[in-house]
Amino acid sequence: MDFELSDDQRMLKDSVERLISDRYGLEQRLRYQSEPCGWSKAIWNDFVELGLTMLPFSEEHGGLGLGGVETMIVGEAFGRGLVVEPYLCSIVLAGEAIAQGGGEGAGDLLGPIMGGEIIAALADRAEVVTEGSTLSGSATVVLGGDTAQLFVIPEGEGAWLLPADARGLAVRPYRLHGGGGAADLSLDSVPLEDAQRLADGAVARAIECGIGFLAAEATGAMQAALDGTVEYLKTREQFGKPIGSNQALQHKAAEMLVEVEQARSAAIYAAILSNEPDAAERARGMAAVKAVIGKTGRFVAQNAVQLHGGIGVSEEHIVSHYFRRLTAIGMLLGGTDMQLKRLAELGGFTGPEDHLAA
Amino acid sequence: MDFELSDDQRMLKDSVERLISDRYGLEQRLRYQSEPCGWSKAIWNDFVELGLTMLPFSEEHGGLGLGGVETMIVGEAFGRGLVVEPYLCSIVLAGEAIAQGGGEGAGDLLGPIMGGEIIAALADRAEVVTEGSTLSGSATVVLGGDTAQLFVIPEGEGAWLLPADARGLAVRPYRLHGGGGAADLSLDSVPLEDAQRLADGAVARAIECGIGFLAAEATGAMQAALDGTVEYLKTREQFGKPIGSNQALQHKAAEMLVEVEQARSAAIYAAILSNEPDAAERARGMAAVKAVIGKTGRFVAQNAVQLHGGIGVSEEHIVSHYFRRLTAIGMLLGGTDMQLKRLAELGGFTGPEDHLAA
Amino acid sequence: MDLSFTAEEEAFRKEVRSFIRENLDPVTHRKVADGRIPSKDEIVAWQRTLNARGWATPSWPKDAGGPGFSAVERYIFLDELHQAPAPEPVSFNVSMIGPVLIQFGTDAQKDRFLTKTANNDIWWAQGFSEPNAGSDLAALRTSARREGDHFVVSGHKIWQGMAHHADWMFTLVRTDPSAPKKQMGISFLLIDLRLPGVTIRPIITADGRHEVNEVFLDEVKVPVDCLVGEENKGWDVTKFLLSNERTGIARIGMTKHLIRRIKRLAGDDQAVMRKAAAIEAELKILEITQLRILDAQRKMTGPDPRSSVLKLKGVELRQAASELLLEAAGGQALEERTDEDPLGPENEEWLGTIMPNYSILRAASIYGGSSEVQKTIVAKTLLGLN
Amino acid sequence: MDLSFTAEEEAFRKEVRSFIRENLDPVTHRKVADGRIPSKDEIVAWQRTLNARGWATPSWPKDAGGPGFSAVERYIFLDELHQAPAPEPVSFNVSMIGPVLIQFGTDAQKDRFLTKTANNDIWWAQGFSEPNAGSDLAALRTSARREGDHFVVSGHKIWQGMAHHADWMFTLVRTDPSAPKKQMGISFLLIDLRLPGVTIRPIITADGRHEVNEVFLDEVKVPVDCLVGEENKGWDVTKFLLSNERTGIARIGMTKHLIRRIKRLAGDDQAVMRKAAAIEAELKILEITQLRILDAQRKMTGPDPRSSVLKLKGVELRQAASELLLEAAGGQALEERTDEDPLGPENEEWLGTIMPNYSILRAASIYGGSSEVQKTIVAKTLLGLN
Repeated sequence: MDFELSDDQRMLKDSVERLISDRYGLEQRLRYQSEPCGWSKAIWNDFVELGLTMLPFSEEHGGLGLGGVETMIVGEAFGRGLVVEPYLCSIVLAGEAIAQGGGEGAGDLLGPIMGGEIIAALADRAEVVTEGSTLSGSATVVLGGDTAQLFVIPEGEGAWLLPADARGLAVRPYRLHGGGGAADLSLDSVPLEDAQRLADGAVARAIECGIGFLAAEATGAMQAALDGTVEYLKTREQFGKPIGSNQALQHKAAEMLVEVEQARSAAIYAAILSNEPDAAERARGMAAVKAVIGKTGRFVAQNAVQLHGGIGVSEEHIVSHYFRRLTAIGMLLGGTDMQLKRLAELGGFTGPEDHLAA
Repeated sequence: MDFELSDDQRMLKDSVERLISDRYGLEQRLRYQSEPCGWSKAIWNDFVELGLTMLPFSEEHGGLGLGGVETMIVGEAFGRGLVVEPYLCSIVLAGEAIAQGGGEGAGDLLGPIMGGEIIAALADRAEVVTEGSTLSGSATVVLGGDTAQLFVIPEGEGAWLLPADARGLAVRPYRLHGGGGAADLSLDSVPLEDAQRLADGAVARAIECGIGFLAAEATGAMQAALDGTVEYLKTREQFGKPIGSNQALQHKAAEMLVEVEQARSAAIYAAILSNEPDAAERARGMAAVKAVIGKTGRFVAQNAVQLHGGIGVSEEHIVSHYFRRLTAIGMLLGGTDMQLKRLAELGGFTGPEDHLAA
Repeated sequence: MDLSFTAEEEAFRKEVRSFIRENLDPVTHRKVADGRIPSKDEIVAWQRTLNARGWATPSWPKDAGGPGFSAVERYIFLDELHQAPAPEPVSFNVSMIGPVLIQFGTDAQKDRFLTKTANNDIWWAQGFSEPNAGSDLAALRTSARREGDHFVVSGHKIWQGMAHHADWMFTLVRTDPSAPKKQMGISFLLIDLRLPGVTIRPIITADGRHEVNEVFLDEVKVPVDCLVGEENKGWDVTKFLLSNERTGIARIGMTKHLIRRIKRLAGDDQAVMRKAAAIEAELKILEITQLRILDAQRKMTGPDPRSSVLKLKGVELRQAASELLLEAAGGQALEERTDEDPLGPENEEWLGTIMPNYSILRAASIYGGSSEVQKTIVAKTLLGLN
Repeated sequence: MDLSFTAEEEAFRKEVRSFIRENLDPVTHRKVADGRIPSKDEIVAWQRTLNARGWATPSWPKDAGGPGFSAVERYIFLDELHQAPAPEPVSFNVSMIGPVLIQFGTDAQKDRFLTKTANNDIWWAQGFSEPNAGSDLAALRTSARREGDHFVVSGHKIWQGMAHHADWMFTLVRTDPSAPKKQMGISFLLIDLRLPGVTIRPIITADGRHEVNEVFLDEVKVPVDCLVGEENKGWDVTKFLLSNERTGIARIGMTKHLIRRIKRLAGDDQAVMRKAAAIEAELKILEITQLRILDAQRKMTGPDPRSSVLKLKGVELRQAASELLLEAAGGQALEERTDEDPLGPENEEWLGTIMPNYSILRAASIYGGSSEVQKTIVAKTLLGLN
């Protein structure tokens, strides 16, 4: 058991955090969001140059062969910065699905994704059916779908890879509350002959990686929201003293810290779980991670705003952005109730049997 | 709209409250509980003499013909005193079922119940079936069943009246956490020929009256628990000042007050609802009342103990008794989740339709 | 004890509902039902419609041009507006400055302002908060020095709701910086927002909307006849204003409207329906609490600390409903839309403002006395804890 | 970063589990699994069984007669006891006075007490709280005046857990009433409970049990060799004791045992199962928090305020589980039973103590530093709020 980062991991953490603190202030972020595609190509290139887009992929596929902990480091920094570039959708979700299920061709497919030239997206909420050799149906809220050139469309346990300009595929792009973009897809007899089929299980695995990344991102956002709240409590004065001298507010901040620590543990757990070979164990664990992230994120976001008072709901104050991003994170890739339902169906962690019987 | 008590109601309130404050201190209660039947025959006679046992029954049946508000007044005082005598089971539940469903014989049946000579009990959790002209099955946690001479056993929409010594009826009596007693019944081909049948709907109506009484009782207990807590906060000193000067504890007490006010509104609502002719309206309303009573009671009880610290869990301190009684009230006649499920099934108070359409 | 409304009250409720049904512009209605904010024109038009019926100023007495509603009628009227849902009459006009002018205004001020205020010919903004004076309102710094027939006002006000629609602002200024207590040197002033030296800057809120503003006052010359009440006695006026008109503070009708939307979106999701029932149960009981307090307030004067109970529980339930509505709407509610998006088909539930409204409704436990402030009021005044 | 235990640690876990399975008296096991409190004899017997294996004092170093467990082994050992479930070694002996004597005791005191303490030949009681000294422990009034070779002790202690089983009590007394700060005049004393002037009075708690007591001390003559540490320096000893041994403070294993019982009782009640999942999800994550803090504590000395995080969330989840267990058991859990009732059939779930245990578990957020105290610690030490 060891919770320390390795030297390499610490170096990665330093460089990502430096990039975010240098290049990702609230005003800079606003500028990036006002670019035509809703994010900054320049920052995206920085991510590519720093190797972040190659990070989780195996060396065989041309990646860096790093794992859950490294992805967590990136996610936490991105959460603090409220990064809007399509890392989650293209690298963590679609990229991972291709890496897991793309077979021998995966390396070739991943090349331009890792290179940042192609943005890919995974339609985790697709409802599609094959009819002969065509695919029809729809998908809502496809993360990153607004700027993606390549879609992973789950069907059955596997998935289809479709280019954004495939015949019969209509893309309705939009921006999302909390940052980033998405699209609704409608598929009308899209021909599958040229499409690539991804192997069974790849999408499930990718979504687990996505949950892990969201957990890290949420942790970064929550920690930043807590830090900002504590700073505000110490500096904002009313009735001639810092509002942080109010015991009721101190206790609320303490409750926030407890939940932030839980979120951090959830992110770490997810990072470690990504190496877990037992699929049932991963499924249970990721359901717990997402449920806890949803609940803690809701609590921390709401209380950060409450303790900030009026300015907490102002667009000009970053806490309102953390609030919205944390709300969105709670809803993406399956909300809290859905995850708890799933965890209950999977039997939970502790069975009804006597412990000594095991 | 008028929330004032009438002069008669105020007189009733005064006399019941005086009886409780004179005769129902914590030590006196302990003495009553240590009597063989678990409650005081002397106090029971006082209730009879005060007319409380005749209170809800029509003048035609020999009662006082009073209603929900008067029952609420009694319930609230009993809640403050943590009364253990079998008023709820014999008068409010079984008595009401007989009054509603006993037809022409109801007056004769109610005579000895109002006179306090016979204790009756309603098996609200009975699972029984008729086989020919006999009744078989079981019932758990029959309130007051430990000392009852007469049982109301629901079957279908109606019910059967059985004497406690009926052939084939076995009674396992016990005491309940939070005060009072109960019994589990087991019925093995109990002959029905001499048994009285109560009309359909009588039991449902009686259980609604029971919920109303529990709401009032809970309100009395919650108000007393809050009063005691505030008194403790003002007098208990730590670190050289009253603990009630801690803002965090002040806020917790304020939250308790909000819930106590809600409980009081629930009790009032139940009192008024008891005259509501529309059965669906009553069913919805009573489900809401019981759900709110369960939730507020849990919150107030837990926080009253928490704010008392160690002595809050001591048998010698009355707050621990309020805690237990409120916990029990939450579980009797259908717990919070069951009531919410029922309320949802009944469609709730507000339909999905536009308000202006109505 | 009797919870039922009189036949007259029931008839009044029906009358209000019919009036709304027949007179509320369908587009305005759709917008409010969708959770959008109507345009200034739509709000003004509706207030004038109400005013023509004599209902624009529900809390004003008859001799001040109001309808002379009883407390119960006022409650019923607001509840019907909230449930319809229809826009409320602009509260800055109707619930804030109107009653203040009726109580403290000179005859000249009443003549000049009341009729126009009721008809929304003047739209008022509230100029109380400052960057360093929020909960601690008396810490305000905006200064007004007397020069002949004018006050010369300089300062920085914040959180002026709808000030970009407004013509005038009622505001608090410090006229005696040397007063022994900070509450003692404050005056209550009416400021024409077209005066030189007034700058209004929008604040965009977490819902993406422009609803609130900052107002900068730079040597603004305000005629002395715009002083309400006595000079340096503005705190009394303020206390009156803040304690006034708590009817409907629980906003139960608005929460009911959210429940309706939840039920439309939930379909057969039993978990959501169960949670809706939990909110509804408490809401039904809160309605009784509301009526109880209303009944008690009829028999008393001055502020009632139990209004804090209504605010606390009312906000809790409204925020819970908005959160559940977001849950019922699911991921698709994350799509960014604006109030200006075209109205969709009549029967399609508009998801566009569910997330913004959930976000901005967090402020309901902040403004008008935060939940923390309300709990302190309850603890001190109702429980005697100090 | 690696969450997995080493092969040795995994083997140790198996060894502990096997040992419990093979050596824990079945009746004692049934009682703890049922949520009953075993008898004194059963608790002592189990501690002696553990002691024979060298495991009765998991936090003691090897040279003091302990097993010399690593922090991780200590955690695993306690977790297995909690999950089994088996009685913990008596904490007054093992986690409180033992480490104090090892740190502050004279050689004579160590020789006299340590071995007997480990084997439960002496059962210790804790004599800290007084009626007016709870959270504010330093306000204690019990006095000890020096008379030759003795302290003469008089006072009133309260909440002595299991003192009716105890032979000795470690306690705090005021030896210098004139000290400038109240913390400065306190000494740490060991008192033989058989001495004249000692009276123990039971306190019955909300679970109907006799677990805690009051101890009255009336001119009790305590030999000076029973002073631990220096005279008037008892506060240092106390701080050491209170900050010591926070392993397992989250009691995760105990909550897991409650979850098992909930699942057995829930049957196919999906609502209960969903709520169980909500507790389990947080509990699983709290386990990671526990391990993170354990890992960090290995590298530091002195008290760690993050223990407060574990206590807060651990208690919250344990109380939630006990509440859900009550819900799963339903109305039949209201039947009054006692720990002394005969054991039922092997596979029948014992409902008798579910309600008492729910009630008494409310005290888990009160004793050992209430949740309010823990939040203040977190706010001050981890967030720097004052």
